[in-house]
Amino acid sequence: MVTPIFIVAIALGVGFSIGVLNKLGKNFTGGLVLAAITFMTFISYQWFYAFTFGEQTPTYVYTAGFKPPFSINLLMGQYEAIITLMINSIGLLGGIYMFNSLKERGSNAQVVYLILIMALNVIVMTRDVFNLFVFLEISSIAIAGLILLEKGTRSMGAGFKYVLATSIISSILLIGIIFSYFITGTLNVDDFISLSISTYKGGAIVVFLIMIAVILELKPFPANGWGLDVYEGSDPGFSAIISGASATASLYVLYKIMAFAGVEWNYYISLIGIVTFVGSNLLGIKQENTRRMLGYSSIGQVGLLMVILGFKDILGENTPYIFFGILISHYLAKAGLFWLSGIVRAKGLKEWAVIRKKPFFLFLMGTFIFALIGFPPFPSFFAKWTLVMDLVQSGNIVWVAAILFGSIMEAVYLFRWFGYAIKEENKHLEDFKIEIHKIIPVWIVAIALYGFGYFVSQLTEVSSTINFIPFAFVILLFAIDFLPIFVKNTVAILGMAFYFYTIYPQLDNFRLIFEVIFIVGGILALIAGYAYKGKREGFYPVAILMYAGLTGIIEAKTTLEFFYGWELMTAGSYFLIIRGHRSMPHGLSYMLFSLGGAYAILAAFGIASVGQDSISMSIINNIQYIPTWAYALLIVGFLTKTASVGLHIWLPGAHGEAESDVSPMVSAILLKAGVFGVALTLIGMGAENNQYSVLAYTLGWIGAITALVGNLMAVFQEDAKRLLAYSSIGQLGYIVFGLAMMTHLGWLGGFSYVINHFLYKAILFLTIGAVVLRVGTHNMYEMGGLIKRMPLAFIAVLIGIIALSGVPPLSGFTGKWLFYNAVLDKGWYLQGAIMFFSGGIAFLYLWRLIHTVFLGQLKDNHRTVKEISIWFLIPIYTLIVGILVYSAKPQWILQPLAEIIAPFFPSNQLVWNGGTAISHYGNWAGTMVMAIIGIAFLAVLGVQLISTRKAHKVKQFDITYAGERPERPETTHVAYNVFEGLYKAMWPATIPLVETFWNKITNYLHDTAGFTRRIYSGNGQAYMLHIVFFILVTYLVIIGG
Amino acid sequence: MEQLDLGHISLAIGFLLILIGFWGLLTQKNIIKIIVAFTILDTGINILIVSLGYIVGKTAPIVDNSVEQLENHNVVNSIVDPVPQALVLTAIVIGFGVTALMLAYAMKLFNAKKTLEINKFNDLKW
Amino acid sequence: MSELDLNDKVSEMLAKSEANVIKSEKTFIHPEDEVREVVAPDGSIIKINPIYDYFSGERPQEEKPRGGIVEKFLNWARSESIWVLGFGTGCGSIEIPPLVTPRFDMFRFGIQMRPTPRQSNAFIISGYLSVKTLKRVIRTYEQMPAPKYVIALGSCTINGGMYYDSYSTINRLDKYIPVDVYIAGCMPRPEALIAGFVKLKELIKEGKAEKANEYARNFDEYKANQKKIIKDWSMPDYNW
Amino acid sequence: MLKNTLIALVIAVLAYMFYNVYNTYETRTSLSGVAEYYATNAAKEVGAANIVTSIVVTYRGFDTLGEVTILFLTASIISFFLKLKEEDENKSIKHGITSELLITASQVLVPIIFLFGIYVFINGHLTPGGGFQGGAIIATGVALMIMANPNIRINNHVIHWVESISGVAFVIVGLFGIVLAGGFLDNRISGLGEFGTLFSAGAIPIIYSFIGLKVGAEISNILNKYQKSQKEL
Amino acid sequence: MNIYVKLAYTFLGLMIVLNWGMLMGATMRKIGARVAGRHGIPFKQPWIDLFKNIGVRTTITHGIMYYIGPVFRLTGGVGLFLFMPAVFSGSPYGIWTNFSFEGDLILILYFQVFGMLGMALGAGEGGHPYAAMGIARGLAQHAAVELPLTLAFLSIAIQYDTFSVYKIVEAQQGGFQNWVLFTNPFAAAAVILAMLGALGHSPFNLVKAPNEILIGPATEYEGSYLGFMQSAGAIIHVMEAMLFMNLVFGGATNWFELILKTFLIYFWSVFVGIVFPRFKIEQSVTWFFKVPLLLGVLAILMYSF
Repeated sequence: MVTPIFIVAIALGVGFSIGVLNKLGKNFTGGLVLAAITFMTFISYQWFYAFTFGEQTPTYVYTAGFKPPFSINLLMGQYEAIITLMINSIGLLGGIYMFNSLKERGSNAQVVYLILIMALNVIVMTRDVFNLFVFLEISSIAIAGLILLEKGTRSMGAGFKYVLATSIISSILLIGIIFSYFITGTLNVDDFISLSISTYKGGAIVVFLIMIAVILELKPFPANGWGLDVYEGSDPGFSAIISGASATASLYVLYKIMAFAGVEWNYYISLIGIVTFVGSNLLGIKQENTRRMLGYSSIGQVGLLMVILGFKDILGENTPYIFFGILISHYLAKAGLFWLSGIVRAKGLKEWAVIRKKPFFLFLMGTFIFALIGFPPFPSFFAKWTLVMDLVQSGNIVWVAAILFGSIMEAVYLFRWFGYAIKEENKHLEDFKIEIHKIIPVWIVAIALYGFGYFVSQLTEVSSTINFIPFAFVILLFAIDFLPIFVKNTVAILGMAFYFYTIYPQLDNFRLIFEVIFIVGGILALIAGYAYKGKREGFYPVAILMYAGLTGIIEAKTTLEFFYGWELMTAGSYFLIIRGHRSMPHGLSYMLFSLGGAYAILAAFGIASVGQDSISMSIINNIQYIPTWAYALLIVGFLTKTASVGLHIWLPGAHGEAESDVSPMVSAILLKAGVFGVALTLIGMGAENNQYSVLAYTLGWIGAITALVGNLMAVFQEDAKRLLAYSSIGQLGYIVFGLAMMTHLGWLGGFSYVINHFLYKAILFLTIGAVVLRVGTHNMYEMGGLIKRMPLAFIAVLIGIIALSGVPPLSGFTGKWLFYNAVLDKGWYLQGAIMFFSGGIAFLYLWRLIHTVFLGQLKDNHRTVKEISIWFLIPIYTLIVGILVYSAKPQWILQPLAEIIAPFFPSNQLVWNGGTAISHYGNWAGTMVMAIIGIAFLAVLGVQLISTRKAHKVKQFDITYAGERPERPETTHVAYNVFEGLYKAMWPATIPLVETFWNKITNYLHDTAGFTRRIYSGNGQAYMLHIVFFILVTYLVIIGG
Repeated sequence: MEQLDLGHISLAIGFLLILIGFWGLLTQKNIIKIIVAFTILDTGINILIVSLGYIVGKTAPIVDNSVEQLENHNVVNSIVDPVPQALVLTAIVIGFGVTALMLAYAMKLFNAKKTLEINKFNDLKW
Repeated sequence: MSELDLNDKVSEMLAKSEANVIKSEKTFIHPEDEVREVVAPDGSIIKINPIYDYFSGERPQEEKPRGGIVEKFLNWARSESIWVLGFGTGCGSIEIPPLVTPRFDMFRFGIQMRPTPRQSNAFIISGYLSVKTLKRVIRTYEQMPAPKYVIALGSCTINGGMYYDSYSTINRLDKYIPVDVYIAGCMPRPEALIAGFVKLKELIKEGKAEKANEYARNFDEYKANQKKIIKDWSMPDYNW
Repeated sequence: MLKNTLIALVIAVLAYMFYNVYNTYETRTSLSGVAEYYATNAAKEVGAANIVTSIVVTYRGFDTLGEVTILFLTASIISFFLKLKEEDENKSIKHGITSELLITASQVLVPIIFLFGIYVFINGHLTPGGGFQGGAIIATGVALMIMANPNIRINNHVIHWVESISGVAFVIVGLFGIVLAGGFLDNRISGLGEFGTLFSAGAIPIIYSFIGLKVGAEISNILNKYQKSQKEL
Repeated sequence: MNIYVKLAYTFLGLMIVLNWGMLMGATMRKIGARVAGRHGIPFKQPWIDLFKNIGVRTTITHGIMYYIGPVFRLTGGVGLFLFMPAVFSGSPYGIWTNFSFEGDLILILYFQVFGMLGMALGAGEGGHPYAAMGIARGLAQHAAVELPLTLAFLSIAIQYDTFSVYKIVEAQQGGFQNWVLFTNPFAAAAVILAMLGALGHSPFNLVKAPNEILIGPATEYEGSYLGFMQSAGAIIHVMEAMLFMNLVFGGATNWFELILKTFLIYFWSVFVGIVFPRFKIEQSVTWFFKVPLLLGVLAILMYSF
């Protein structure tokens, strides 16, 4: 074992000698510095190894051969080993990354860098407060110097502000240290702990001074303008070091100081942390400059880590797990992002579109951003999960709310940035150059993120149950992404089919319905993918990622697995949606609503786990602590996915702008995940439990209003896919309404709708999507008359809309019939009438859809379009067969459904007599009705065939036109603003109140951020004032007058 | 403040200097004046450190004749606290380093914008 | 775009369009009837010939009466259910509205007005017919389903009447479309119109009102006459 | 105005806070804690007459290493921060002749100052003073040289060599402590010698000499850089 | 009952309804003419028109959907009849109850749309702008009419605790005091007003709107198609009236009662139509959202609490 003192010795030895050795050239000195850091890394690694895999006990290193407190001693314990390893490795990677920029500044800069890393190590290890001060100063001075790696006035200004700020902070620290010596007679941390310094006279204020200085080093909001300037102004490679190494070391110092500061400080540290986390993330949404934005994010993350430290007594033995989970994600991802920003060299967020020219960098960027937000499989996901669980269980729900709010704010700007990178125009941007030594570190941290994700998931008993097989399949697809589409599609389909085959026996019937919709539906939608040409890069991994998530939530046995699947699905669907042409803003709002929903679910799971031994999914059946709120949170979370009114504004754009075969995936399939969640929640609430009737009643109204709003908005759309998207909102409203009734009939209706909606919405989206691929536009008024060119597509849409509208004899009527029986049974008459009315409105948009696309006048440029691709027709007609079977023999599906529902809602409200369904209120014989209508239709058709056997086929302008003739198809096709009259009558109902509401909120947040960030005036003196002000306010709050 | 001894006085002076330093840091627009304010602040802190080591009527912590001339030849009872004196040495050097760095910055900043007004260097903000 | 560029662009476009127009001094082609090139969604360029692509233009066929009792019954039904197209072609159309008033009440004869030629079987050419209107009349007439009947109202339809030497009206209607019943006078009163209807009903009942077949039989002749007088034809030979 | 009021308020509250700190002070009458230990044992453990020196160099030698590092860092940062391009260095502005008095005085005083500085750091373990003080005194001499002759070209190489060698030597002596004595920077690598003489206190005089040389070199370096970059204006 | 006998009776009933529908149409026109002081058409006119239309020699077709549009329409009418109990005879499987035992009120309400939708598609393929305009208006108005109508129907269904039309008729037997008209006046009032929209006479005839958009969806149809649509129209008019009769006016125990009641119901809409001019679509829609909707909501609220 090499004693850690060699970290210091090597660094200083090399550093001091470079003044002579620099004659040998800058490359040599640079290499020497890297070698020194490598050796330092090795030292901390071997300690880390010994602690993790061996029986190593914490070891003190005494300098000068005297026992502390008489000399300065260093401690190498497990945490020190980890932290120094982190600092040294990031120092090594950063050194590689900055090799050239350091070299350019000469050997002096290289030395300063080396000494910075060394100083950070000592800060972590030292047990002497004055020594801590000395090395903090070393690191401050080194940072102030290295800021200058970036040339120009901006970095000089930033550096000077940094020097001023740190000099104030260190003055306060020094006053605190000297007084601490004065009152205790020692400078050793361990002595402070054993003497419990805060009990001395004046101990409180001394601790305050030390504490506040250390906290200020962590750049708490709002006294952090200088820190932001440093992040923005310095070399991005160096920003990564500040964020990864310096902040990490400072956090550890805080941890060290907290040992003697007394427990009352924990609360204040958390408070400052949360204010920092929320505040800086809120201000982050206003940023247009990447590095400054990343700075805000870094500061925010450190705030979150402070919260965790503050809660360490409550979190107990989970603290290291949570702390390091979030720290490592932040440390790696933020370093990666800063380095990327150095490679890409784009200042404004929109300029990041250039990264798309090298797609692999986009992947790296996505990895880092998802790791920062806390998506699986990254460590932060597990850490955040545990954090929320533990905080909720200890009753700190307000804290959880604040943390989740801050996280959403962070997601806002990170995903907006990511969206720009993916979608913004990049033709005019100059491609960026790649230097190999800059890529390697980025690579390494990305791989490390995935590695740590797996490692962290295996650390606890609960998270190790997560099924990584689907995710491994995603990785596989990613690996073969260079292959042509045919191969990848086949692999994807076979993989899904095989997976379905293997897990099929494990599922109960209730889950099986959804699994069939997810997987079989997914396979059908994937078949349509054969129609695409080329490689379609990146499509298959993300599609399978979504399906992996979907199957994850079905299989989930614990709430963690469920949430894991939920987040995977969100990520996958986000990427799918964002692939569309104009889908960037919609992708963003989808992500934000999804995250909001996911956090609501997370909080609810936390509440549910209070007082329970396990985190098995069954705990939501028996929530003990504020159950109504928990269920409300769960429902709100799931309703974001079902796009119920109020939470629906993301859907039309997201579904409407997605690719042709993606729309059915996200509409027909993905939305059912929300339904699955709502169903689980309602089962959890239980049918007989009257205490939740208000919740169910509200949910019922939400469903009804959603149905109305969705359908009404669909009527006034000009874009075919948006029309279908709004229609999906409406249909999901029906489902939610049905489930909310919490009766046998209601659930049967709801489930019948689930299946139906899957069938016909998949048909409609696939067909319209295929048509859009052929005609190259979404706008219905630009189509028309396509029945002549695409009869098969027409038939598909015809069947789809008949089924959707609920007109007998097709299957849609099943759901309607069940609904009205359920409505009468439950007594929700007004809601029922609204549902019926929205059903009536559905006819309007359905007719419009089929009329303006397929009927009317064929346009000039569509005269030669071909029938939609066979690869679309195969799944479409498979689904049509499904609809026909369901229509002809509804009992085949409804009877098993009734059996599935019976355990939860056990009343025999529906009796089957052969093919006739008999309820208390009426009866309906699906097969017979179909037969009667069929026979009548054929009879009438026969008569007509005889009487018009000699009909002349005419062309599209052969119409009576008041003695004139049509001149152009465009002027003859009635398609634009068809329902103008209805609009004049009903416009008050189409005012986008919800959108206005969310816009107002967004604007309010933006205005708040815009106003608040003006405190960062850029004036170094103002920053000093902030710091002093912060000190004083904290002083008055904590110590008091 | 029942007994106004040397320790108290120097301590008060130290704090006074610190306050003056803070006042200068927060009010002076000229970077050089800010640096001067910082050195005043620094000096104040150094005075604090030294005065905290002061023990009434004791001599410097060097074991030589002056100590041996004291009554009971006991080093412990005859010297002031040596630790703050060691610390102040470090503090002074650190203060020197920071001041030097600040001055270098001041030179470069003046070169860049030909001004020493601190509020002119607000390229980075918000 | 600067003004200079715009000018260049416009002149370039003009040159292009001139090149595309098939120069012809005799016939005027409506812009909407020119062969045009459009870009299909897949990027290929397709040619559209509107008259050919958008209209059927098929020649009318003679639809021989079946004869026998069925035909007699149908003829009776046709005669009792004359649906008149509401198309006032000239000054005589003012004489039609009185027919629906209580004084004349044509409904009792089974005569009704229909707004669309598809559902009408009688066409009243009410007075003088300008060449412009003739074009519309021909189109409308051809769009009516057979059997169809034409009642020519007033002298102008017989020989041009007081407009016999007008540059813009036709003189003899039956050069252009076959006429079943002429009602002379300038203008004939509604009573005369009703008398004409009664005459038409007689003709139908006797099976003599087969002018639609005559039109089909002598189609080329009628077309030649029509095209001689109508310069801007801009429609297919037969409007279905 | 608002800002001034605010600052006045801030200063007032700051004063209040410091007043509370000040109140914790009680006049001390005896040593306590570690100081007592040092007073009792420093002389025999370390062998230096100057207890402060024994603390600075040995007991808290690690801090001293940090101090040296800070000076070194500052010098390094300033040298790359104020680095001149090659051509600028050649285009240096000629300063006018300074006062005769200064020139003469420097010729007389500089060697004495240097000598005095060396004396101070060599006797650091016996008398007040030490490496830092000595180094600072040497740097004063350099400052005097520069003031007397602004056009002087101080040999960078010499400074760098002195700086590097003394720095590395300091670290190596420290490392000897691990091998030969109780730990890093332990001065007892050789015999402590006779208390109160020049060759006593083990490695302290050696270390302090290196520190003195290094500090002197570094401060001189900083002064030199300032002087040179001044020409840039 | 033997299925063939049942079919025979059903067909007979259909013929009665068809002919009664045509006669009723003629009668209404006659009444309109008499109000205007004219003699009006002969009673036989609808049949003559039908034969003439079938006897048209040339027909056109715009395509398959255009071709089967009228078939949908007629099937819609016939289907409505099939699922509607016509004459109450004390048993759900009686002679004139057709196949109403296979479904209930909800089936009828949704099946109404079947013909409408088919017709809309057929007319759409015709490519005529006026057809599309007519349909758009029709659908908008239909949606508006549905709301008060549904509220009223739901109220009636709640009142009798059933969706079965037969059972609702059964419950109203035994004197006019048992009719919904008197037992559930709000629902009845809502139906009576909303009915105007459902029957589609002036002022709610903007689907056809003769002389404005020609005759709407049927603009391109001729000959046999028109004949089919006429027949379907006749049947559907009777069926609409019959639905309201069954739900609100106590149903019918014999054909005479059926004819009388449907006549009166139909006459109500004609009566209003003769007096009022045509609404614009937005006027029509808002009209249904005022008094009829209020009445419908009242009818529901009566049973909600």
